[in-house]
Amino acid sequence: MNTTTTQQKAALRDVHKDASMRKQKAMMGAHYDRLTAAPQTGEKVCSTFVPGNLNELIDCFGLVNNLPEVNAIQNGLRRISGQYVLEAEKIGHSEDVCTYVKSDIGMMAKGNIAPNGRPFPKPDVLLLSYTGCFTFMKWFELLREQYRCETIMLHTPYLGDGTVTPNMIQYMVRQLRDEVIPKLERVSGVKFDIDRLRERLARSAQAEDDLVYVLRSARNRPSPIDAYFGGIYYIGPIFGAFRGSEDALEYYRFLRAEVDERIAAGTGPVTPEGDMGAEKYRLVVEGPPNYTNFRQFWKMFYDEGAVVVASSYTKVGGVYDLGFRHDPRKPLETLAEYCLGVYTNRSLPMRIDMLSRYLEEYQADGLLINSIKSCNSFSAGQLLMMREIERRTGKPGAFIESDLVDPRYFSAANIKNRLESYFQMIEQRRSGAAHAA
Amino acid sequence: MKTFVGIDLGSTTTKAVLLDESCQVLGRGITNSRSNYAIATRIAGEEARVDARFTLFRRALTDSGDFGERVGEFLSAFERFFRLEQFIERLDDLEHTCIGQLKGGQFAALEARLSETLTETFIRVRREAGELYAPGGKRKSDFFRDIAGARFYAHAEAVSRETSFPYEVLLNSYDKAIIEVENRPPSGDLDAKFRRALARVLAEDRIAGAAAEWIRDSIDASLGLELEESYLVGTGYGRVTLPFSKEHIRSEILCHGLGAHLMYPQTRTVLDIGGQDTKGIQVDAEGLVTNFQMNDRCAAGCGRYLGYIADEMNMGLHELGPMAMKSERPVRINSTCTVFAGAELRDRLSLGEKREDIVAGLHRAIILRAISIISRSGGVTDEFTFTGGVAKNEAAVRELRKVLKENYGELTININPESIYTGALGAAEFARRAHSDGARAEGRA
Amino acid sequence: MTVTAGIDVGTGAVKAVLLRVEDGKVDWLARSLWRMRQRDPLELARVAFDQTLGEAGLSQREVSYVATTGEGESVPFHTGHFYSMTTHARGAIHLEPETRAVLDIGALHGRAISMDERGKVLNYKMTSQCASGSGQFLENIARYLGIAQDEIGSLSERADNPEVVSSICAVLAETDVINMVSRGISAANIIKGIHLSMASRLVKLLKSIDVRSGVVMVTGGLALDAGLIATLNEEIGNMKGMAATVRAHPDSQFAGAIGAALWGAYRFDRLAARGEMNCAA
Amino acid sequence: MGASLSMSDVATIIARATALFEDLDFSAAREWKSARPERKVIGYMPIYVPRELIHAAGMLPLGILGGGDQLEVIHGDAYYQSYICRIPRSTIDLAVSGRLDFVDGMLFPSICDVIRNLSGMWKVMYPQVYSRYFDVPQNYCDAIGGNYYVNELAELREALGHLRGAPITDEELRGSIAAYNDNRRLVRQLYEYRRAKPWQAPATEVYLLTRAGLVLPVEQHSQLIRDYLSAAAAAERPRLDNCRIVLTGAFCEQPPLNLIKSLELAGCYVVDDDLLLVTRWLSEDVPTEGDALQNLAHAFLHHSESTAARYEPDASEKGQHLVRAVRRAKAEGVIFACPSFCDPALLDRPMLQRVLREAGIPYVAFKYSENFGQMQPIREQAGTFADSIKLWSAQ
Ligand SMILES: Nc1ncnc2c1ncn2[C@@H]1O[C@H](COP(=O)(O)OP(=O)(O)O)[C@@H](O)[C@H]1O
Ligand SMILES: Nc1ncnc2c1ncn2[C@@H]1O[C@H](COP(=O)(O)OP(=O)(O)O)[C@@H](O)[C@H]1O
Ligand code: SF4
Ligand code: SF4
Ligand code: SF4
Repeated sequence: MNTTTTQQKAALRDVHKDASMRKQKAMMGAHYDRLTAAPQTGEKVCSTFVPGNLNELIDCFGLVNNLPEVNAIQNGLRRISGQYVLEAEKIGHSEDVCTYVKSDIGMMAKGNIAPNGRPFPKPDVLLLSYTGCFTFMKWFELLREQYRCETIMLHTPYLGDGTVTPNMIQYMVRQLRDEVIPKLERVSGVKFDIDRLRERLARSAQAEDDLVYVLRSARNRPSPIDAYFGGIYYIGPIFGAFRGSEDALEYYRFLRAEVDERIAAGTGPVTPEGDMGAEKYRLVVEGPPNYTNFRQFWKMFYDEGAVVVASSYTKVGGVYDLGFRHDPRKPLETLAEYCLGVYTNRSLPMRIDMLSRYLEEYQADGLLINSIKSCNSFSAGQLLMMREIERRTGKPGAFIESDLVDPRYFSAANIKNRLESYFQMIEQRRSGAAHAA
Repeated sequence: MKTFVGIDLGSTTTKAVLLDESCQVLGRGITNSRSNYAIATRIAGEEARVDARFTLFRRALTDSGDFGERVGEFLSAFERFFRLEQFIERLDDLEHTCIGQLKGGQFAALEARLSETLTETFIRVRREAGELYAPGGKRKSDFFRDIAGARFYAHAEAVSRETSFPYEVLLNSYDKAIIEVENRPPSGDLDAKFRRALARVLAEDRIAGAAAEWIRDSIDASLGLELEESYLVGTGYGRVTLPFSKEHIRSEILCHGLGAHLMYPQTRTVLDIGGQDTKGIQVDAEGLVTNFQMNDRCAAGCGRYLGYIADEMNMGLHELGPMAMKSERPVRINSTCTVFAGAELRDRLSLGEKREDIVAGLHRAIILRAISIISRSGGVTDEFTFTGGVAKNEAAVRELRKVLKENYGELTININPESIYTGALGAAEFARRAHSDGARAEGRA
Repeated sequence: MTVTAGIDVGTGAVKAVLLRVEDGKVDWLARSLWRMRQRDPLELARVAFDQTLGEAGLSQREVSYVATTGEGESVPFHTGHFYSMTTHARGAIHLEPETRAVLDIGALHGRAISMDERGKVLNYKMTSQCASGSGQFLENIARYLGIAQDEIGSLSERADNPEVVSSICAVLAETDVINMVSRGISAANIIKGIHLSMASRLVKLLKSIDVRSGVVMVTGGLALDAGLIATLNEEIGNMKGMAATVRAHPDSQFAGAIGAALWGAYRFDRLAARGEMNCAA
Repeated sequence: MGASLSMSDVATIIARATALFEDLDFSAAREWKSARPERKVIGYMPIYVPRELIHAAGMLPLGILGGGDQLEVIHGDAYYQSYICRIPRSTIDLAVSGRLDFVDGMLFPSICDVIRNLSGMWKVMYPQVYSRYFDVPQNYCDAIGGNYYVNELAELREALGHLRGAPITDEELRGSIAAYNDNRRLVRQLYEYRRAKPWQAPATEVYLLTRAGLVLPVEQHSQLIRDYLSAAAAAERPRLDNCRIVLTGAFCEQPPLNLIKSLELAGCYVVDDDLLLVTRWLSEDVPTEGDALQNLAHAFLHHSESTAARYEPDASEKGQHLVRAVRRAKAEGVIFACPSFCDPALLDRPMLQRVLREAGIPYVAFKYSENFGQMQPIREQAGTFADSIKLWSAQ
């Protein structure tokens, strides 16, 4: 290592970066192609959600996983969600409700076109893995009305008291065994094979190890990753249609190597405008991002030297950094535990604990909450969370408001105003502390 | 001498504060905000420098024990004469602008008669200018627009009745001219105006001989002091379009927090209700902002709300508070949408509710809305400071005190007569600190 | 033969009409309009009604049905009350039989109503609580600009480069306007800008209740604003898939009162037929 | 808990119910509690909790439904953004302002993410008060969801027993089930009476009476309804030329009383509604014989009301409960009145509207919040709806 020149190092880094990015892009592209080709290939399609995504199980039956939330994100990033939301409102949906749903409904009304330009196939089954959000239930009732296809409810009890009880596990395992699996068998025509499931779960666990390694790398100073804006890319494969696949294994291996490079080189995260400048502020972020103005939003951070070292959004499809791994030895129990443990299924006190811990462990300067208008599951109670975390850690919190995929609720001037004040406040506190010292 | 300037470009008014090196306020200036922020900044700055002169005069005159007791009285007379000078000057400007407009343009047809009527109106306004600035004279506001406007309207109505010239046309002509005049910074030689005013006050007070000589010298010496603008910081609603570079800009939240801290070092919660926004700010013992919240995209319950109510009832803004104070049983009102305020008022009147009770209810509604913003910023902690234009309204203040007492117990509530300058004060202090940090950095380098 | 009265108690004005209905033929006997100007609406309703009676030379006993609409539910001498969307739809059809939709633009709310050829309301929608783009807003700005109400229309038509008001909130929009004035934007261009933003909102409202073609009648006080009507038509012209024509009628402001009177006549006949009503109120 | 003295005229009964409704300090519940040292009060939010268990522990179940339009919300906004409905913020305000300081426990039913998260907030803010998110199964199979629910009930039963210091006996539980069976029967009777003669039982009165059931001991409430039913029958009231509508969407945050009043003023008789569902959630008597928890679970799975917070496993059944309600009440239309920002109600609405369209039932929709004051647009929309039914229905 000592002998490599800076140039070589840079080249190496580029190669590695390209490897993981290119890989993810190719994976996504191939997935959308497979999905939209389903009517021709005869493959069957299962729609489900990110939190509580039972990808390993779905894959066991040879079903193609379609995630409406991910489609909404794609439409947000491509700035077409706004018109879909309006379309849904025109059909009679209220202005007040979750815009993920409306983006999906609006997209259907406008031809249901996937990012590759071809129409999405009609799902053969809706797997209503009802985890962490009541809106999911209404969403799939609405889709069921459109598609008139089989709908399977998997009810995940909420961790209201902060613990997973045997009653919960038993309830979920029974649902899986007696309802979900038989129905999936019926829809797919494939017999359930528990060993196939075990195989996939084992691969999941390995990729999860690598993901956790990557997320934890933000403990370094400077942090080699941005655990929110960059983190959204890192979780893509594992939260989406790839958990348990060989592709995912490979992706996370690449990613891990790439991050190691950056740690060794002492460089910060890569932003859309290249390497980030000096790291001035380290933040923990709670809440989903805004997708319609993603670049602009991110820029407000890296322009000021702010890097996110930990975030809760990168835990919505599974919380792995607190120890949970998919366990091939108890396949159904592990799926139940996974669903029960996703971030949005955790009670407020659990979320407060987790974020407080992040603030300490990642040596962050403060907590930023991006409160999403659409999402009651995340947003209701965030103001209390902020105050409680401030009280516990003594670190300042800040609160901004936007929406996931509705551009009407992204007020750049307002957010910028708040962020600037917040950064100036952190700065002032530091110099105040320095003065006092 | 070194001075540090803070400019707060509000949605309705622009404020400037001038600080000296020891963080003492030298002067304050205010003007209406216009679309042209550069001009508003200049005018407010100019006003603050005028005000600073008076501070310097006071310092010069108090240095001598002889004059002692009478300094205050003398200076206020001095200032009145100076303001009168300024007023007359701007009135002349206004008249010229009004008449100047007549060339061609929309008034051409009426030109001759309009010109006569205008001249007559201005003669009458000028005639009573002295009274306006006499000791104890009642002026409707500090703004030329309002003072001149009120008198102009009154006289124009009389004149138009006498000459049966259409009143509307006179108003139109005024409305157009005032905007132009307002956008011109105070012109002419300030020093000359100070000296003219000084001559008048000396004459009136019958001060002559050595005493007069000494005063003249002291004033001259003060006028000789150059007010060097060492650093300027801008803040406020117009911040994004401010005519300053980035390092000269601070967020209005931080400025309000710091400004309130400077006025009342024990302040922990700050409420600011301006024309179009309401802010709730929490500060620590150093005046650093720890949390804040402000209204977003909706002007419900802000200062302008009172404006709508006043318009609806055909009253002056400053008359609303006193009317609400008469109420014993405020009506309960939930909606604070500024635009529906009038409808709500009419609705309630038609239900037979008393005017003062409704108006009092509306004041309470504003305060409740403000409290909800404060709540969102983290609640209320002793001491509490109320700033912004609405802090001038006694009924709003009464409701605020009531609500705070009912819900948070006894608190110290600070309301400063100069509270409208809170943001500018904070900005000026930031300027002072930036300057000394810069100097320190240079020293180290 | 039935003589009926329609009284429309609005937020800005009280309108009253007296009609004679015979075998589907309608004669207009009298009308009356009183601006509210902070007076008691119920008293004005009485005044307006009395004025129509006087004009027609009738006594109250000769009126079979007194129908109120608008905010007239508590007018003490009414026989029945109909809600304004019901009455505006009916009134508009009477004024112009081709009408299939109504835009009622009052001081605070805008309403879009679609109906069939008999005046049966099929669908309707009101602007939401937020008051931006209401008549009141236009009135405030006109007052600020020193423009008389009946000048608004012709002024708007003279605009050459309208300046669009973007704020969603009327208060914030007001600041925009003040800034425009000081930037030297002409009153015509400002007014037209406001017309444009109102029109865009109103046309969306029409679209949301699926009105795409046919005659749309503007009722209410703003029907008199020719500039707004023109702007509405431009806005529709610019919208894909919209082919409606917006019109106003010189008696548009009376549409509610007329509709009320006509429904009163209809209801009277039906109730009389059922024997539930045999004399005037 | 003896029954209260019976009251004979409608005005007196309604005055009592109104006083209970307007009392933001819950004086009646406070008095009940202070009468005996061992008494405890358990608060609960919409839509449903098994009140029988609380009652069996000798405690008073207290329905908490926000602050209505008379509460000045001072602290609540510190906890909620502007795009979240009102009920949790005014509920927090009730708590922060000390109005719930006598409540010994809180149950937060499974209705939506907002109430769910409120349960966690309670744990953070009031760690010394017993509180629980009361989850219910969305799986309606006895062996799966039923089994889960029985266990949940058992946990609650144990916790409540622990709270009072002695386990709840089967005997107590059976007694409570009987008391609530009686109460539900009476509430249903009240609704039936209104369906038959809506002019005799105005919507505001029925609402106030039902609402009293959320703060009174069940026996007293049952007596109150009995009294009302006989008092109402004794006095004939004028029948108006109104149309008949079913009100839906208001199952959680409560509309202001003025809104309900405005509907009637605008010419609508409310002949059925989904207000205060907890009082009639179980549509059949729960057997008092056999295993009480099994019985409650069975009733919950197979005989409970349908609402947006419940998953409808059968696609063809979606919305049919509303059609049945309309038919049963001979209603001429449906009014959707949903709280602003209420995801469950507002997301369900388009599906229900489709079902109504297919069934040829007219409807109209608007939103409200508990402190909403502008009734004129409501009257206008409801009134136009009533007009169109009145003018066109008989043709
Ligand atoms: N004398 C007064 N009485 C009552 N209200 C006043 C008075 N003076 C100003 N205000 C209110 O203050 C508001 C302007 O406050 P200000 O703090 O200057 O606002 P901004 O900073 O937004 O320009 C006005 O809208 C008005 O309602
Ligand atoms: N000639 C006119 N040109 C433009 N607007 C007008 C004119 N006459 C009345 N208006 C507007 O019409 C509104 C009142 O209309 P109206 O239908 O009577 O309202 P409402 O029924 O709510 O009382 C007012 O806002 C007023 O500004
Ligand atoms: S409410 Fe939140 S978690 Fe639920 S679907 Fe919407 S964005 Fe997703
Ligand atoms: S019109 Fe009223 S409710 Fe709408 S944004 Fe303005 S102040 Fe707010
Ligand atoms: S009103 Fe709706 S969103 Fe609000 S708590 Fe109730 S069910 Fe949830």
